[in-house]
Amino acid sequence: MCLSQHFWQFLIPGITLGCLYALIAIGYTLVYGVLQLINFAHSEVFMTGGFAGLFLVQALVTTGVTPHGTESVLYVVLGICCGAIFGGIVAFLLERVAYRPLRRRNAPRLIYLITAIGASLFLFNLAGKLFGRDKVNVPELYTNGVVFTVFGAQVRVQQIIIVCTALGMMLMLDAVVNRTKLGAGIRAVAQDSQTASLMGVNINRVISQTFVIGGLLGGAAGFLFGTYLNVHYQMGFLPGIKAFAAAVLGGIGNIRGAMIGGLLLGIVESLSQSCMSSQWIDVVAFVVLILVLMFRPTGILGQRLGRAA
Amino acid sequence: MSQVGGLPVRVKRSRKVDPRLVRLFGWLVLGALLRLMTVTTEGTATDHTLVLDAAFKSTALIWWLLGAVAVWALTELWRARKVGSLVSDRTAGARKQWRTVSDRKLTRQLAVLALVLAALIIPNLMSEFYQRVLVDQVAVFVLLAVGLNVVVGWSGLLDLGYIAFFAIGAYTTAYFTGSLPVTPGFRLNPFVILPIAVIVCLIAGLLLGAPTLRLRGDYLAIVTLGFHEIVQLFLVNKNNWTGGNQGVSKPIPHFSINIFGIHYQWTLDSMPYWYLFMGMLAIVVFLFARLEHSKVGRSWTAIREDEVAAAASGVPTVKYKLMAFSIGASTSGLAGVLYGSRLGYINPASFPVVLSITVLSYVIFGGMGAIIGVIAGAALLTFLPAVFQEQNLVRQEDIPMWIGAILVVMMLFRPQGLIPSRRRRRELRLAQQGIADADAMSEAPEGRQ
Amino acid sequence: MVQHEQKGRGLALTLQWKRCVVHKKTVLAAAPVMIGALALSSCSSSKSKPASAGGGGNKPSYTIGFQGPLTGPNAQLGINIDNAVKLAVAQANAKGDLPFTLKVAEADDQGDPAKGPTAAQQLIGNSNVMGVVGPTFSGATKAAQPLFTQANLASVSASATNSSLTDPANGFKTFFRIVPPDSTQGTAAADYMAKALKAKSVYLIDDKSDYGVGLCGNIKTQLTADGVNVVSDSVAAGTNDYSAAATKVANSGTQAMYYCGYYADAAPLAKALKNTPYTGKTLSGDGSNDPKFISLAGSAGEGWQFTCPCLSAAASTDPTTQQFVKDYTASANQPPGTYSPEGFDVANTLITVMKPLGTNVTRGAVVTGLRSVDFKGLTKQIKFQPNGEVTEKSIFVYQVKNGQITEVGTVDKLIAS
Amino acid sequence: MSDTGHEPRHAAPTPPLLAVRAVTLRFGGLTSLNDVNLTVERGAIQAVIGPNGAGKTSLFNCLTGVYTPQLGSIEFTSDGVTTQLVTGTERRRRSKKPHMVSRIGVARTFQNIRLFAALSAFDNVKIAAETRHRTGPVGAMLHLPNAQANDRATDERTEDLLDFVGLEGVADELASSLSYGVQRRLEIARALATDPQLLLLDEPAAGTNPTEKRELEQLIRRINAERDITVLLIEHDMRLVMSIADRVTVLNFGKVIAHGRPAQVQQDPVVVEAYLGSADETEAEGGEEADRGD
Repeated sequence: MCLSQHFWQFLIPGITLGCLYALIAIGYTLVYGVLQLINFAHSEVFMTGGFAGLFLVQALVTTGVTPHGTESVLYVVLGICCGAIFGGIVAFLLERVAYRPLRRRNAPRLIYLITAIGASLFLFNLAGKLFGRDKVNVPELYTNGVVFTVFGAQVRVQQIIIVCTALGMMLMLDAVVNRTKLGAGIRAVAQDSQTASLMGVNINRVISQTFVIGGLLGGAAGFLFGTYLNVHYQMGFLPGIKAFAAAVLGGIGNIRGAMIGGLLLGIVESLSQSCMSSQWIDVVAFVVLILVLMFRPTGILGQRLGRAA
Repeated sequence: MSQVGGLPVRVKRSRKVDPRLVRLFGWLVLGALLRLMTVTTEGTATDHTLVLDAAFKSTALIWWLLGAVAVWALTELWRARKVGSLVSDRTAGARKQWRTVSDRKLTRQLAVLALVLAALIIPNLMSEFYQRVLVDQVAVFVLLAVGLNVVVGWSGLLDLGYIAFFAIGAYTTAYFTGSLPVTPGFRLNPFVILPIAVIVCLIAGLLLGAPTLRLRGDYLAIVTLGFHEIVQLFLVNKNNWTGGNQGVSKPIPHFSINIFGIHYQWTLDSMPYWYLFMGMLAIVVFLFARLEHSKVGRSWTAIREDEVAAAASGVPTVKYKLMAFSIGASTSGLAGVLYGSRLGYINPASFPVVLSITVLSYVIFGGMGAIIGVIAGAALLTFLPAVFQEQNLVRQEDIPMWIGAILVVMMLFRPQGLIPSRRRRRELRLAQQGIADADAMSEAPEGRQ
Repeated sequence: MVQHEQKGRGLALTLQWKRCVVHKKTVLAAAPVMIGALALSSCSSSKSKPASAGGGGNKPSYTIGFQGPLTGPNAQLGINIDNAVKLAVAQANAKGDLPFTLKVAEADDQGDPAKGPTAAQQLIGNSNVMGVVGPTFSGATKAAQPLFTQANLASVSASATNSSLTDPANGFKTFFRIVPPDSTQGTAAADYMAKALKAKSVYLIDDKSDYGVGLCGNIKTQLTADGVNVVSDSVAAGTNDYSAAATKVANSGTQAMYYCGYYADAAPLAKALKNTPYTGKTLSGDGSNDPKFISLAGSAGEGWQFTCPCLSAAASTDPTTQQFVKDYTASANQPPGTYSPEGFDVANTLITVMKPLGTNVTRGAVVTGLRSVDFKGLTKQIKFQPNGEVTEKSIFVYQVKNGQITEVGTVDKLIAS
Repeated sequence: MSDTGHEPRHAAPTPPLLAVRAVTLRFGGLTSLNDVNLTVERGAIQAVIGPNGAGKTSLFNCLTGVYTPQLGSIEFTSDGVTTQLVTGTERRRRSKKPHMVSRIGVARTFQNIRLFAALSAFDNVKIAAETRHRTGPVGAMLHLPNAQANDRATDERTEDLLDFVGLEGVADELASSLSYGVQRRLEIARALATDPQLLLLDEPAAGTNPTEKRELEQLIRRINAERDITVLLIEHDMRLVMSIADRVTVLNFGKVIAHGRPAQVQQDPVVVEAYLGSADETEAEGGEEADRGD
């Protein structure tokens, strides 16, 4: 009953949020695919993207003036690119500095996880120290007007930008993974890294590339998230966990699964708000996670990056 | 398979840069990073370059960089002269001797005795502030770390919701002492609540672990993290049960003894609580040490080293993992009772998610798997920040950052920790050679299709 | 000022270290590094005796303590008060008519109840501390106050507004505060919405914090008494996405929305509300009454109103207050924020109580003195009821206009007009 | 179990100790075992041979609950009690968990030795030996008399087993520091410690030298004769197989292509063809992976 009343009004923010979750979830799923590792520090990649994009647009946009037209488009594109680039850089460094030495040492997975958690703790607290611990508002880059309404629910410019960008990036990624040599390498390593290395695949390079791709998407998502809500040094934590839940929901290691899982989780989360008090919203993701683990641990689409559907 | 086969073989020879230069660059970056980390100002939401300016436009940066160069030069010299191997050759005899001495039962017993005496006597000489730090921080976290060691160090699982059980223990105390908005209608002495909290946390641990541990061990990390969030939300949102963010509605009473004509009441004073904590710690350590060298401890080792072989040898792997997880949880609950009663006032903010990671870092820092190392690690890492606080040396809020850095550095350079257990060190070395596993994170050895 | 004190302390520490060589030896026998660190502090145990005067010529030296968050996510509120305390002490010392020299000792509790007792102990352990400004937050106050009471050390808060703090059942015998409790603000805010804004229905959102829940609870009680329809919701502080909550507000069709929480969450809520067709009044409490609300919310913050038991120094026309703004800005490098004037008043109240005691200031005497103090501060006439509550309780209303927080007036006057 | 008295070696009416019926195991599109039938009589020494990738280790993994086959049934009968190792419906099948399989009396060794490398030889065996006891964490922590007694009994049994396989001298050495042949024997001792009725040996002679091979052959015979344990082994070394096995089953591409007495099987043209047709007869280096097939 609760769902019927304002269904569309909750669905649209849900889709928006779901797209962002999907972008982050891809980062988790890619790394999990090739390394069988939950990259806890991915949430910090996301956070970095948010800050990088923020600083760029802060430098570009004069305070108090909302740009419009092509100017807006330019700023949004630049912000996304900047977020993506810095996300990619952090992901790359993370792999280089923290994970590669461990891999060389053939460290147990426990050690990887602890390193990832330590790196995450370090990064977000460093960001807090550098940029302050208050939420920061991303300057308005466009007039966030209503574009059209669906069954009484308003759809705004911002939501359209986020959904379109996210979908575009996901389509691109899908093409890259399934059609290019780079994607073939990733899939090969995901399937069986030993065999892949025997076949002449440079495992280290593929892993680096995987991290960077995940970082690009995560960083871009960070910026989009910043324009939608806020930028904050701890902004990565909850979306990070939720995105991981989304990746498991879709089938960890499966890219399309991560997309679907993210979208689904965003929608479920938003819709459940119409039925219950907002205070319990963060529980939804975890309940979904535990239910999936209990009843269908392989997720909706099944696991394994290499075994494409 | 076909994708792999279809890939072209590309062997690219990378241009070699002198590794010494690479290392110099690394040291310089590290120096700059350390400079950034030690800046005493903090950024604000409006001025994003404040800290960068403070860090990089001051002369201190030069000292840090010079320091980095000096360290680099020393290490290069060390490498060139092969001082490392020389030293290790020279000291081989002494080290062996030390090992035989330190391995002797008498030596170990003496060391433990010395530690116990030190723990009993030295706090009496300290100021009240440090006594309070010892009880509120050191004792609590040492107890927590010893419990987490069972999960992380012995069974090789990662529990990031450990503090959730701590909260459950503390709130159980609050409930049974009638300090919450909902009361049981009777009031119990915290001593009576100790076993209750242990059982409550044991059951909570079983309920959480059972669906998760049937699957991969590494999911446990994220599920426990989620569990912590749920517990936290529950404490915050269920105002009419828990008091929400306002915390307990009445102070939690202190411990007291009132049997056989003996009356004793613990108060705000620190020392009596210190002895109580040390007593509890002694009991827990004694029991856990026995556990380690029992069938249960050996089974955990077997699971850690090779889960498939352990299962094939008849070790019920899921059961033992679950056992470790719930024993850890109940220790956390036990600590929660002591903590709640000691502080008198608790609210959900006392149990943040980051605290679980902090306790984890104590375990890692001290040496996973070795009780004595874990105790030392937790004691050191809780005591030092208090000293820093008192002397205004480090900004309090930077401490999580340092803890993160310590975690990464330890994992990269000394994963076995400060005072590692011999077995653990061996495992990590063997894992390096690709022989053993050293954790229980892999897929459960059953039900694969 | 603070740095000087640190240096002095460091010196005392090294001296003490030499004095306890005996301990040092026993410690070395016990070997481990950990114990070494323990010993370091054991030697510092007797370090702060009043005799170790130092800086103040032949005058004795006393210290006013400050407890509150100086670091961490809630630091700004603590810093606002701390700066004011430092300013008050500097001015009092500069005047030269004090029979003693004053210092400030800071104890950072990060606004965290778990750290409250340790911070309090830090001040209690310093036997020079005769009175404490703070704790800043109610939770930390609850955790720390038993210790202050035991030490018979007065703690006067400039900002802890939780109603239950002055409940005699708690036994917080040395606790005072110069801000009225949430119940006063809640009642006033409710009356303002019902009578001045003439709202028929009000949407209340609390942030699940100690402060927010208490405030909204009081507002709800009074609104119901005033015959106003109330819809309640809760969104935990730190939530990122307020769009669903905003949607619910818009759907409710209420004429006013009151947010009980801090600016860090009020701002995103404001932004989210702006994206909905909501047209009602938007209000919040003292926790959101901060310039940072405007910088965070941007244009979405325009028109928001705040109720606050606090005096906004910047908006005041009183010459003493304007002088305070000038001095504060000069010494702290930032304009005074929320509760800065109150912090200034608390410090001056303590100084007023201590001054007639001359060179025989004791903690007990300060507590006794506070019970009978009658002092004209910046914000109000300061006089305490027996339970530690201040007698004068006026609630101000502020509004965001053209990106500035401006004073609208006191609730009483606004209702009357 | 071993002291329940002698049963006749081939009692006709009693069901076989192990019966594998029409077992099919697939990984994705790859069929690892295809309609495999196999029976093992109590007291026998039986061998499974076949070229690399034929599905031998997969068969062992199905028997011990590591893999769940999609079709077929596996029954284990001891003391007149029959246990289904694979249960469930067509769609949702479950196999007995590895430790349960071990408990009902099936022990195994691994193709690529899987010892607890950082533990002593003694502890390696002890861990398996004490799984039969019911000591829980409480008993262990409090040193309850029952737990103490169990511990002493286990120590004795462990020493006994180390003596039996001839490793009494290396009890305190680290498993990883032992030579290959010794590790093999230690693994067998660990398997024996679970008190099995059926012992599955996965290429026990791989990587051992001729002397060790001879000792191994004797050990297997002694296990069979003295301890009354049925042995099913995978082996590449034909000489060893021919000399100790009563029956031989030949697998190729997941199918049973021959079954019978060693001499019979050796002559079978299908078998000869399978072996000659397969690319290499050398030992597999890839370990289990080679058989898993993906």
